[in-house]
Formats: sequence, C-alpha cells, structure tokens
Amino acid sequence: MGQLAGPTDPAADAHWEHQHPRKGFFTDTSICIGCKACEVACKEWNQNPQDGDLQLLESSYDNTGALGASTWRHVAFVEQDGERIEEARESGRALVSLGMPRVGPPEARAAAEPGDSTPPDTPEFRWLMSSDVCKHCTHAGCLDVCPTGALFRTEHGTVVVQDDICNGCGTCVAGCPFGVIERRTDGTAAPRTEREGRPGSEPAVPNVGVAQKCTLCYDRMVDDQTPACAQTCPTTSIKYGDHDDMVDQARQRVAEMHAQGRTEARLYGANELDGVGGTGSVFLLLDEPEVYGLPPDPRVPTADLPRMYRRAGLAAAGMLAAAAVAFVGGRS
Amino acid sequence: MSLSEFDSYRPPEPPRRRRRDGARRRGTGPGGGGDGAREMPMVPEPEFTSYYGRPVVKPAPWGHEVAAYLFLGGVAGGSALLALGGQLTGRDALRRNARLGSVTALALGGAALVKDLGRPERFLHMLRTFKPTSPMSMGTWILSAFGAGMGITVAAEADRMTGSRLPLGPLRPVLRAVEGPAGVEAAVFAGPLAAYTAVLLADTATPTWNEAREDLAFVFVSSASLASAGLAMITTPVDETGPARRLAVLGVVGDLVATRVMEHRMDPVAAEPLHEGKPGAMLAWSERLAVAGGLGTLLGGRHRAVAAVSGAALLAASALTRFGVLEAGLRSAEDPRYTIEPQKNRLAARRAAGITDDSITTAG
Amino acid sequence: MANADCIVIQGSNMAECHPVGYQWVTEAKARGAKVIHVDPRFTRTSAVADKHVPIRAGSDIVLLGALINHVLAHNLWFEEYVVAYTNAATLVNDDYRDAEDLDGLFSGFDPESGQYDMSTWAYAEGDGGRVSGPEGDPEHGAESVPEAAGQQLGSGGPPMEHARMQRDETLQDPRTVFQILKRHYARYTPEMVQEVCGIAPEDFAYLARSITENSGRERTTCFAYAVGWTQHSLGAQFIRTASILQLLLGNMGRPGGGIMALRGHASIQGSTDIPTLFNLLPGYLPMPVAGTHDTFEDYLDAIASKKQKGYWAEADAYTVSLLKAWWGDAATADNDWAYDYLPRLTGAHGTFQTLTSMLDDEVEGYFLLGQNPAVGSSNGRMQRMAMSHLKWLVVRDLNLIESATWWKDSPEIASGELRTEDIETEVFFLPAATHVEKAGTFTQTQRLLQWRHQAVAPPGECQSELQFFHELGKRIRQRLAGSTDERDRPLLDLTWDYPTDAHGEPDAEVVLAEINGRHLQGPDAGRPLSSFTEMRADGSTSGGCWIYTGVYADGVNRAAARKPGQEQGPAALEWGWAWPANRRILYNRASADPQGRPWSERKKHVWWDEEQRTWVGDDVPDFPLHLAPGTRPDPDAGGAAALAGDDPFIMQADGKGWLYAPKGMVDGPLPSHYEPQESPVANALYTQQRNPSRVLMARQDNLTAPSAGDPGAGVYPYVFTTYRLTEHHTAGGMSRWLPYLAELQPEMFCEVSPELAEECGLEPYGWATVVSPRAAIEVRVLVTDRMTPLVVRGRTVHQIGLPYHWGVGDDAVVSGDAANDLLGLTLEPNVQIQDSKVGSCHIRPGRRPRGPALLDLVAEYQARAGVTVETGNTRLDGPGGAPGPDPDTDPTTHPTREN
Amino acid sequence: MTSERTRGTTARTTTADRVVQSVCPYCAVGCGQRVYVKDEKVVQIEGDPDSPISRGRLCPKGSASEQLVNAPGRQTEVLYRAPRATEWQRLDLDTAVDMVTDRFLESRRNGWQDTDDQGRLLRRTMGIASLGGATLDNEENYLIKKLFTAAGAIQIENQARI
Repeated sequence: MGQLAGPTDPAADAHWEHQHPRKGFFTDTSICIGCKACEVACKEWNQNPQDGDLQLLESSYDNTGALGASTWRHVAFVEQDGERIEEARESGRALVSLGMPRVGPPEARAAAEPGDSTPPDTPEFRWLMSSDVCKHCTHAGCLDVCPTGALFRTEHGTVVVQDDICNGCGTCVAGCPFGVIERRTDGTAAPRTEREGRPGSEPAVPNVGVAQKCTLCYDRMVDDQTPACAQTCPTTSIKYGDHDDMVDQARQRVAEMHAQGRTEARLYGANELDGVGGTGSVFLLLDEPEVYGLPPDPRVPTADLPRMYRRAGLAAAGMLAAAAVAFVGGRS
Repeated sequence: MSLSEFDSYRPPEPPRRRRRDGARRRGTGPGGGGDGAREMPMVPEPEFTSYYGRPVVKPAPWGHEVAAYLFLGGVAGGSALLALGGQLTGRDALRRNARLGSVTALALGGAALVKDLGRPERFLHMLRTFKPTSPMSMGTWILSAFGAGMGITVAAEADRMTGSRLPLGPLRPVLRAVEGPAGVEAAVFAGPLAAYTAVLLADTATPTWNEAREDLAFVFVSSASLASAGLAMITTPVDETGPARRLAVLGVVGDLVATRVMEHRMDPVAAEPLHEGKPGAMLAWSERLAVAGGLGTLLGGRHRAVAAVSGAALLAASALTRFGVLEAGLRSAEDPRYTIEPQKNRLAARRAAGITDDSITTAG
Repeated sequence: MANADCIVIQGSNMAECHPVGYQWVTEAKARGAKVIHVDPRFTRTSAVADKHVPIRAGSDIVLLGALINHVLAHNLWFEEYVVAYTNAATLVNDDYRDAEDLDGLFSGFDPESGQYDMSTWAYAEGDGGRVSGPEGDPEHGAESVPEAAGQQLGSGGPPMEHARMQRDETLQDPRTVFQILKRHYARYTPEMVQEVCGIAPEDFAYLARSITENSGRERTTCFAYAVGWTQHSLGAQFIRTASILQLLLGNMGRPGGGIMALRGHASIQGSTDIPTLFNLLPGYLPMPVAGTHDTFEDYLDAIASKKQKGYWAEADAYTVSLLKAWWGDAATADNDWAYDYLPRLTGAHGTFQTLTSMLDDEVEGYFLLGQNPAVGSSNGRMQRMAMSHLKWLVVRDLNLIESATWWKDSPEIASGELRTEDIETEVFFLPAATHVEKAGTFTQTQRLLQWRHQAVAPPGECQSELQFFHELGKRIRQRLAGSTDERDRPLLDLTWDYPTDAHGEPDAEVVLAEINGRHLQGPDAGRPLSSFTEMRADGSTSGGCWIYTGVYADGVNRAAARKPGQEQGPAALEWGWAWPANRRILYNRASADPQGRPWSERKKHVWWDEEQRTWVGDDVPDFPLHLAPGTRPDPDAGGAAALAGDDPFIMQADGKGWLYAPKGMVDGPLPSHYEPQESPVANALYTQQRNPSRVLMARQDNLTAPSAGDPGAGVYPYVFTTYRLTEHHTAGGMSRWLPYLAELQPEMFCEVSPELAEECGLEPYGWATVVSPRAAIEVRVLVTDRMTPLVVRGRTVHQIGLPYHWGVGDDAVVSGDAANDLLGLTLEPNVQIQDSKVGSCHIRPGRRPRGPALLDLVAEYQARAGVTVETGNTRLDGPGGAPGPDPDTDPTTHPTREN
Repeated sequence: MTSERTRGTTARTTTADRVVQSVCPYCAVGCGQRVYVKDEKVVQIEGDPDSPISRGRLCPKGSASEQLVNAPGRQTEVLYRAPRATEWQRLDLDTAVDMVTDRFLESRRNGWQDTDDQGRLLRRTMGIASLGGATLDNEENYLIKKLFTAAGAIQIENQARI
C-alpha cells in the first residue's frame, strides 16, 4: 500500500512499472496578470459547463468564486494596501530565518541575507493575482478514500477521476484538504438559451452526479502535449514540466526574489516533508496561504488512518464487551 | 443604506451572505443574508484572514440519508449483538426481534446510502476494490459480510415464523445448521459496522470530524448500543429484555463519557460547531433524551410501557447524535475560520516545539 | 519591445487589452527592464509593472511636455542623433508665432472655421521667404474647404521642396526648431505637472530618471500607447509629444525603442491600410476633394511634389496603378486613368457627420459589418435614434447584437422615446462567417499580414463578407447592365470577375494578388510586382494597395509564410509579411550612426557593410540598400534619389524626423496642452481652455457639461474614463454571447475610490446611477483603493472608471447599461475621433429610474447645470471668453477665484 | 484499477481529421491559432506554438474562440424585420440579397449628387452609408471599398475611428 505520509514517488507506489517522470505545474503568481485565459482554456478543452449564477461575486475581479466540479482553474484577486505588504514581507522574512533545511541553492541563500537587499520602490498598493488548481498531492486525500477506484494515480504521478466508474459517493469531496474536488450537480444557472426563437440549445450538462476535478489534461499528457492552461498562459505564470524541474525553478525564482528584497515571496507545496508529502502543483505566493484561500497547514487525513482504525477496533471490542457484560451480568 | 426610491425596482436579490470588501474580515455565520441593506452588527475583528470568507475545504455532499444510515447502521450492529446474546442465552423473543430489527435497519440504511449516491445505478462499483485506505471501501465489505450473516439468520427466522411452510425442501436442515454460526458471524461484524462509520467521518479534511478522530468511534459505538437496546426494549416483552436494559444503561454512560472526552480533547475552535446553531441544539437534546432514556430504563425498565417509552427516547437520542454530528461537520467546512485557525494553531505549536521542516509554506 | 531597457505604458492598459503581447514586456522585465504604467487607474498592467503613476485623464501633454523640458534643461538629449536625424537645426520663418506668444494659439488661426493657415509655420527659405508647395499656393486650398483639412493630406504629409531649407547646425539661432521647442515647453515644469496632472514630484522624478537613464547609445526606452491617447480631442498631439520626446532621446528606429501603437481590433491596421474609411484610398492616398483635387493634375500636385525627398514623390505611380487595378482597360491615359470615376468629398464625412445627416433623414440605407454602434459608438442614444430614421438597415454579424434588435429592446423603447410600432426601418440580419470559416489576411498591430486558412464551411446561411459583397456587386452590375447613364459607368467598368469555389466563395488569393499588383504590359505582363518601386505612372502596372506590394511577389502568398518562430531569429522575417517590403522596424536606418556604424554593440540592428557597400542587419533595411552613409544628393534631384546618406526618415519630405511639423497637423506644429471638452479645472497654461480647432457638434442631443469656473460646473463634479476588460471584447458582440466569457465578468460595474464612495454614500457592491449631460446609466459599485483621488489645481478631483462592454438587449448571455451612452461627441481635428476617454458626470447610490422617469432625471440635471447648446462649444476662450488665469500670472500661485 | 475507456484515453487534437493554421479574431496582437477539425466540425482551437508573436499562447478571448464558432447562441439564419413589425420573420438568403440590391440602387439614386453648387464634379450618393471593417479581412475591406466607391457611396467608416 506504500507509505501513508512523507516523501515518496507516488507513481511507483501505484505499481507503475515503466518509469515515467512525474509531471506537475509551477505557478509563479508574481507574474500572473489575472487574465483568466487558463480558466477559459481549461473549460473549453474539457467542455465543462458554465457554472455560476452570472452575478458579481463581490470579490474584486474574481466572479468565478472557487474551484469546483465545473471550474478546474480559478484565478483569485486580492487587493492589499501598503501595510499588508509590509506584514507579508515580515512573514516572508520569518520563513527564511526559520532556517529551512533546503533554502535554495547555497549561493542564493547567501544572497538572501536581509540587509543588503533594499526592496525596490515598495508600492503603496498591490493587487495579488493567482491561478489556483488541483494540487495533485503526493499523498492525495481524495485518491486514498475513493471506494470504487474511480480516482487513480496516473503513470505521470497525477490524480485523475474516471468519470465512467465514479458513482458519486462524495467521500473524496470531504477527503481533499484543499477543497478542490466536487460532485457536479446539474444546478448550473439556467442557460440563457431557453428563450423563444433561439436556435440550438445548451448542450446537456455532462457527467452529472460524478466527482470532477483537474486531470492535468491527462488526455493531452498521454499524447505528450502541454495542458491547455499551461500552453495558453500569456506570461507563463503557469509552467508545466517534470515535477523536479518545476521545484528547482520554483526555488531559484524565490531565491532570486528574496535577493531583490521582495521577501514576501514563498513557495507552497515544494516541501516533501509537509502534510501531503509535497504537491504536484507548486506555487510561488506573495502572502500567507490563507489570503488566497489555501489551507496554512494541510494534512492528508489518511496519515492518521491507522490510529483511527485502532481506536475504532477498540471501540468495537468495547461494545462487544458491553454486550457480553449485559448478558452475563444478570441472569434474570 | 441606499436611499434611492427606485430601489423598489430592485429585483429580489437572492439571500446572499453580506460580506465587506477586502481580505481582512471576520467569518460571518451563513445566515447573514437579507438584501444587503442592513448593516451587520459590528463584532471585534479576530486576527484571521480568508479569501472573502469563502470555504477552504468543501463539505461532503451528504444529506439526511447519510445521517439516517449512520443511525440505522448502529441499530443494526447493536441488534445483531443482542440477537447473538438471545441466541446463546435462549431468549427466543429477544433473538427473533433483534434479528428482524437488525435486518430492517440494514435494509433501510442500505437504501438510504444508495439513494445518496450521485449515480445510484453504479452502487455495485463499490465492490470493485478492496482498499484499506478507504473507510467506505472497508465499510462496504463489512456491510456485505454482516448482511450475509444476518440474511441467513433472518431466513431461518422467517421459515420458523411461517411454520416451515416455505418451499425449502432439502435446504431446511442446511439452513437450521448454518443459522447458529451465521448469527455469530454477523455479530463479529456488528462491532466494526457500528464503529467504521466514525472512521468514515473522521478520515476527512472536515475540521470538526477530523479533530474528533480520537474518540468519535466510542461515541458512535455507545450510541449504537443504546439505540439497539432501546429498540429491543420496545419490541421484546420485559421478561427477556434484562440484558438489553443493562446494555442501554452502559450505552448511555458510554455515550456521555465519550462525548465529554471527545470535546475536551478537540481544538476548541473546531469544537465550536458542536455547540452552535442547529447541530448544537440537536446534540444537546440528544444528551437529554439519552439521560432520560437511561433513567427510564434503570428505574422503570420492568414495566413494558415505561421500557417502551425510554426505548423510544434512546432511539431518538441516537438519531439526534448522528444528525447533529453530521450537521456540525458540514457547518464546520462551510466557514473558513474552522479550517484556518486550528491549522495555524497546530503549525505554531509544532514550530514552538522546534519542528520547523514540515510546513507546506517554505522560503526555499 | 522585448529588448527594451525601460517601457513606459501610457494611454494603454496593455496587460488587459493585449495580454499575449504583454509576454514581451514580461520578457524585458525578466532581463531587468523597468516597466512604468501611467494611467488614471491601477489596473492589472500596474499590478505587474514596477511603478504605477496615477494621472488625471486628459492631461498627458503636460506630463510629456515636462519630460521634454526636463530632457532639454538637463542636457540629456542624444546630441549626435538629434542634430543628424531630426529637423532640430532647420530654421522656421519669421512670421511664425508660438502658443507662448499668443496665449494658447499659434499664428494663422481663423476663428470661424477653427482652422489654421499653415503657411506661417513653414521653414525659412534662403531668401527669407517660405518654402511652400510648388504651385497652387495654400491659401487657395485652405479657405475653400470649410471643415477639417486633415483629410486632404495622405499620411505622407504635405509636399515641400527640401533643397532650399536653411539649417543652423549649432542650434543657437533663435529661429531653429530646437530653440522654438525649448521656449515652447519652458513652462512645463514638474510643479505644473503636479498641479495639472496630480502627479507627485517624486513620481515625476522617478519617471524622468528611468527614461533618461535608459536612453542613448547603450540603452533604449519604448513607449506603448493605445486608444487611451487617441480618443481625446487632442489625441494626435499626445502621440506627437511622445514622438518628439523619443526623437530627442534618440530612441526612434532602434530595437527596443520607438512608439508601439497597440491597435484594438484583429485587422484594424488592415482596415486603415485598405481603408473602409471616407477620407482615404488604399495605401493612404487621400480621397479626392471637390475644389482641391478637381483634375488629376491637381490631385497629384496636392499629394506630392517631384522635388520632395522620399518615396512619396512616386505617388502618381501608386495612384495610376490603383485606378488600373479598379477599372482595368477602361482606365486609359486619355481619361486620366478613369480619375473622374472617383466620387469627391466636400469636407469631413466621418461616422459622426454621417450620424447627423441620418438624423436629418438624408441617409436611407446603412450597412453594419461586424460593428455594434448601438453599444460601441459614443453617445449611444444618438446612434440608436439615428438608426430609427433609416429606411433600411443591413446588419451582418455572428450574433443578434443590440444594433440589430434596438427596435424592440433598446433603452429608448423602455423610456418611451421610441415605439416599436412607429419605427419604419426595415432590418435585414444576415449571419456572417467566423474567422475560421473564411480564408484571408489580417494585418496586426506591427503591420504584419498573416494568412488564415479556411477550416470549415460556414454553417447554415452564414456567408463571408467576401462572398456577400461579390454577390451584391454582381447583382448590381446585372441590374445596371443595359444602362447608358453616365453615373453607372464606374460600376459597369469595374474589374469584378473573381473565380468562386463550389459554395460561391471568391478566391481570396486572387484578391490578394490584385492588391499586390501586377505588370500589365511588356515582357513580364501578368507577373506580380515584387516591390512598389516597380510601379509606373504610365499605366503599365496595376496595384490595389502600393504599400502591400510584395506580399504576393513571385506569385507566392508570403502572408501565409509559416516558418516556425523557433527556427528563425527574433525578427522572424519568414512568418507572415509586414508592409512595407517586410520591414519589421520602420526607419531602422536610425539604428546606426551617421557613418553607418551601430550606435552600440548591444543595440545593433541595421548597419553599413563597407565591403559589400550595402546595408545589412537583422531586419530588412528601411533605406535604399546601396545608398552610402556619406552621400550628399544634388539639390534638384527628387524622390528616393534626393535622400542623403543620413536621412533615416525616408517618408518625410525632408528625410528628417520632425520635432516641429511645419504642415500635416491641423491643430499646431507643436503640441500644447488644452483641457478636454469637459474638465473640472481651468487650463493652467493658457487662457485658451480647450483645443481651438476641435470639431464641434453643438446639438441638443450632444450637450456638454460646463467646465471649470462656469456656473453649474458643480452639477457634474466627477471625471469618468472608459476602458476595456480582458474578459470582454469592445461592444461585447463577440464576448457577451459566449457563456465562458460572460460568466467571468457578468455585470456592468464602475470603479470608485473609497473616498468618493464615502462622499456619495455608495455601498460596496451595491447599485449606483451615473448621470452625464447625455444620459444616465446604472452600474454595480466596486469600491477599491485602485482608484486614487488626485489634487488638481488646488481641489480634489475624483475619477470614476467605467468599462464599456455591456449593452441593453435580451439576446446576450449577460447584458447591462452601455457606458457609451454617457459620452458626448467632440472630435479630434486631424482624424475625427471622438473624445471618449474623459468626461464629467455625477454619481448617486441606487438604481436608475425606469421608463420616462429616466429622461426627466437627465433633463433635471441639465437644467440644474444650466447646460445649453453653446456650453463648452465656444472656439476662442481669449480674455473675453471663459474666465481663465491671466497668461502672465505664475502658474504655481493658485488663481484667486475658486474653480 | 483503470477502466478500458481510461486506458484508451487520447487527446481530440490527435484524433482530429486536419489542423489549420489561423489567426485570432479578437485584438490586434495577431496571435497564431491552430484549428482542429473533425467530421467537418471545429473541435478545438488553441494557440499555435510556431507563431513568433504569441508562441502558442492565447488570452481568455482567444481561448474561447472555439465557443465563438460553436456557441449555441450564434445566429445562422437570415432574419428580416418588416417596417413597424414587432417581431423577426424568417427570410431565405437569396430573396434577402435581392431585396438589399434593389434598396441599394434605389437609395443610391435618391441620394445622388452629380456636381456641387459651384459646378464641380461630385459624382456621389449620400443615400448609403456603411460602418465596420476592422474585424474583416483585408480582401473583404478591399472589395467593400472598391464596390462602394464605384457606386459613389463615400460614407464608409469603421472602428478605426470610434
């Protein structure tokens, strides 16, 4: 069954014999221009239905809301004033001083010493933009709890739902520590096409009742093409490639930014020792994860499963004992 | 407050959660809707940021059917034990009623489960894999094994009740022979059936359920016991329900103790939903009913009427526990605060303890 | 742009409007370039730029002028480049009076027509006279044409002899362009910038430092602009100011330098090269104007003189080739190549003039070809009312846009001004083919022609414009076949037989070949031309558009060249074809010093190769290939032969970059700041409040808000500017019908600063009504710190941002009120474009009234402001006009009365 | 564990009948696009990696080009509104073009001006106007300008001026 936590090669754990490099994303939010091309390209490629009630969602330019069954890419917008930027720089510096074991290549770490790096013209305002996606975790909460085997580990180490097998039990929805996967209801806003004299009709919503999430364009990856969102991203804020290269690029980029004094930069998901064993999609964020709606310390529930089974076994035994006592106790 | 008199044209705004702009805001409870014109009561700002108050994790898409299954599963499990007890100690009425009770609960629970599936017609896909990392997969196999055993015993009971008129022919002796071991086999799986549902809830990222992973099993097991005992007290004459009454009392005690321990051990923030709003009320009532049922059994257990009433109270208590825990979990997933703050506390605690290399956020 | 060292994005929101183009700015930034975004709003471009400089909409010339002044005052200009390549040293005649002397006006202003008599601006002549056109003195041309003279001259500028110009290389003579420039911008100081643009001195210093440090031999700065500059009553002058600054800094014609025009539509560059515009013929040849170009000779003399330098001298060859292409054999020498078949203009016939004639029932039929004026054109109400006056309307589009359904769901129907049953207009909706259902070329913003192959046949009854107009032309010619009426001759003699495929679709390559042109006589008759230099004026060649000649050279469709980018250099010469002659950077001769050596190794682009005695480099040299750097032409030679070795600007009459434009710009040789048509503050530099030669449309349905100091200015106190979002496309015709795009930005909203929201009681994400003298619309309110109130001339000016993609109609996936309804029509004199980037309005919480009550609301505001047809439409604001500061008061002291 | 269908997964770009190189119709950057066609229907439009301008990238509008072509809301039939009518009515293409031709000639005649008040040649009609062209191909603009100018209609404009 492979180990339940800690660094490992997920594909190997899933008994893929021939060696495929693990694929993944690196999303550098410092150069994201918030154009949402990734959202559209993803929906267009996977033919996901339009979801959302066509109303302003009261969150700056983000009217998509969050990842979901029909939205596998979501661009977040956060407007922040100068004071918040300073706090972010402070928390970034704190991360550095924690003495991370592997803080980037040695020479970058030397350059990252605070003091010589005067931040450039600190803006009195900034607008964070970041494209969120499924993390394709090394230890995927959704994959572990899926009872039907619909969710499976591909040869490239990504996690994909087989929509012809999933019976929509929904356990994976609660199992994901990042709240990515969701069961598709057909509750999309009534498409505008039910109007008189309208040619054509909105195509029926596919895969209703089935759990859906980003497949890292498994169909494209099988024919070694770049996923739709990575190919269409105008500033390559979304980079795609072998997971190890992605992590290296991420480390170089964060070291380079720290050297420029922009210490608010930090990586998210690049640490193999974290609660999900590191993620397939690595992010470079410019503030605390929760500002983007990401969990600060996610942990795959399966890591504690053995202990839970033991507790449950104990409880079951307790119950048996209670019943026995009940019968043996009074013969009356 | 928009003062324009043309507001009457405003189309009925969907009840939307009233959120102030910007990242720093407090987690408002869900029902703060209204047409956004009312100004929200100003509550001091705890140190916590989220993405416009949107959930971080997603609540499981489970409705009342799943809560009903949790309750019925518990009853089925408990009744199977009582049935085995009755079988071994010659209490025929208890055995028969317990077995029938168990299989009806099982059938209803199973139907509820299948109905809750996104694609009910594919419920057999559950049997495609045997996957220890998936509590639901384990649960499916436990349920099947338990169902098989219980099915055989109930077949025997039905044959007996219909005076052997069923066209069994040569099978009858086989049935008689295998009935005993089937009862035992079912009972063996009774415990896991009652307990696995706790693991099913705990092994998720839903804050309240996950935080309760240490002791939820004990709560569910006790709740199962008192419920099945309650059922037995209703269905079986008083003279045979001695053990059931004792089991009921044990169950009540276990339930109260386990709930206290669980809430004590949980992170206070993650435990909040258990005390607030609808789930809070349900759990509070469940406790009162459990105590009432327990006392009723202890004091007047001998009189059929009182036993029946306290049995019903116990059943209600168990149901309320299950619905309450499920609702609390869903509520805790909808509000980001219950996910973010416990995790921040956990992270800070680990850092304080000197473990600094296992955070998902790194600077290198 | 990728190899620029500093990029200033002003008048554009590049990351939102040209996101994929923005990758090159990101590339430059990764290489250490500094990116500065100057914009009233903090947009997604500012989010990834190094610095955002908030500016008050409409005050760009003060900022750019101050930069020019800064460069001149601190001697940071690129001396060698300026002296050799620009007309800095040329002397201007004595009659010239600058705006500084006449308090905002230049010499030669005629108050009634709002025109300038440009003769007073000409260069000085050897004998003290003025260099002017060969015959036909300009007076004769000027006064007979009442309206904008702008359309007389093609883009090549005016004819002028070069030989007899006077130059003072030392630049000391007060009559040199250089000194005039210095005097003109002397008062554009950083303090003035703070007062008029609301830009803090340290921001200005940062901007000035970044630009000057990144210019010169080793480094180049690049400007990028879009409609943020062009859509002003002073638009063309904004761009002129930037080009003067870039010339002074020596950034023109060099890699990573110059001014990048970010055009809006897929082939808008194409639609001005082969212009569906009233004032141009293909290749920027002007349309003949009655009174100026009555005969063919008048026409040729007016556009180019044989004496002037540069390729414009061969304009006769281009015109004859065009006429031969259109009328084939019917165009012969004796009928002046069928010149008289061309209709004549009698002034400006822009879309807004056409609008007024529609309202006066002079226009019966209207074709809408992929455009949505009911939402996308300014003063939406006027557009829709005008269409109700039509007899018939043909709309060719992909979706049922608002311009096709206004007769049943427009705001005017809702407010009762129009009743569906009373509207006489017949409307034909003909479905059009999308870009993948037809073959053809688009010309993108870098003048690159790219061929699109046809992927699938158009569905249903959809047709491409090619097929529809070919069919329409055929049927018209069939009906007129027998006609002997002289007026039908042009149609009957037209070359109109194009081969069509099975579906009736004409072969686009044949049309492209006709555009490219071919030899008609001689040995290689029928063979395509390979360059416009092969065109002859004797009728032996034909060519639909001379600047495109070469796209079909040797019968090869170069627009379809598709050598992958990775397999060729950065200039990627074998991907598509850029006009003229596949040059990628224009005037790239300037990327080498007068001796032909690259200015620096880092910025090498095109240079002189001594052995081969030819120009070589990464790009096609924009210069006669074998013209050695040192050559001096003999004075009376003309055309390309007249170019000296150091004249990089081969299209200008004197081969030099024009710091000072003696002709060509109708509203002044040097850009000077005037306030927009509607402005909350008085002009701090001159008494003249607004651009004196702007084109006015003083009408009851196009009233102007009172400006600074006038009574009633407080009724519309806030400035609003319009802009685009990444998720939508212009009037929404191609984005609001798509669910995937509609859900990204579903509702019309406005962006206001928290201070303004406080002041007006606006509720975040609530509703608000924006009122302007033309209309009132309702918007959702986005309260954001990205909008910063600015202190301008002593008072706080709030700016409101309005995207303009939504329109009222029930067919789109999402709809909303159109921001264009708020806009008025005041046109820029050179190109007739409307002033839609700045206007005055008022904003109040709550939704707008429905039905007739909406008209009362607008009328009530107009009454309170005392707005009449005259408001803001007075030409001269001299001492007698609108009260403004006296010219001599020091601009930094606040004027006594409150404005 | 994986189902038959999953093992057979392949991208519809590889199973397409043909690929056509095209250019995005939205803004003036001119990003290269690849159009994948299967059974005479556009199945996918994505960025063209060969293009030196866009290197395979597209903006949200460009990425939605496939929906622009296949959008359910797209109008593919000729519609006609009679004077004072309150609703559309269907009309077949051929009759529509004939009706437009007749009206074109009639309005051309009504608005015809041979000479101006000072006797100078005008040879034009003010009865017809046209708006639009920036989203059309150069070849289409060429035919439109050529036909209208020959017909004497000078009030031709496009988005370059708004």
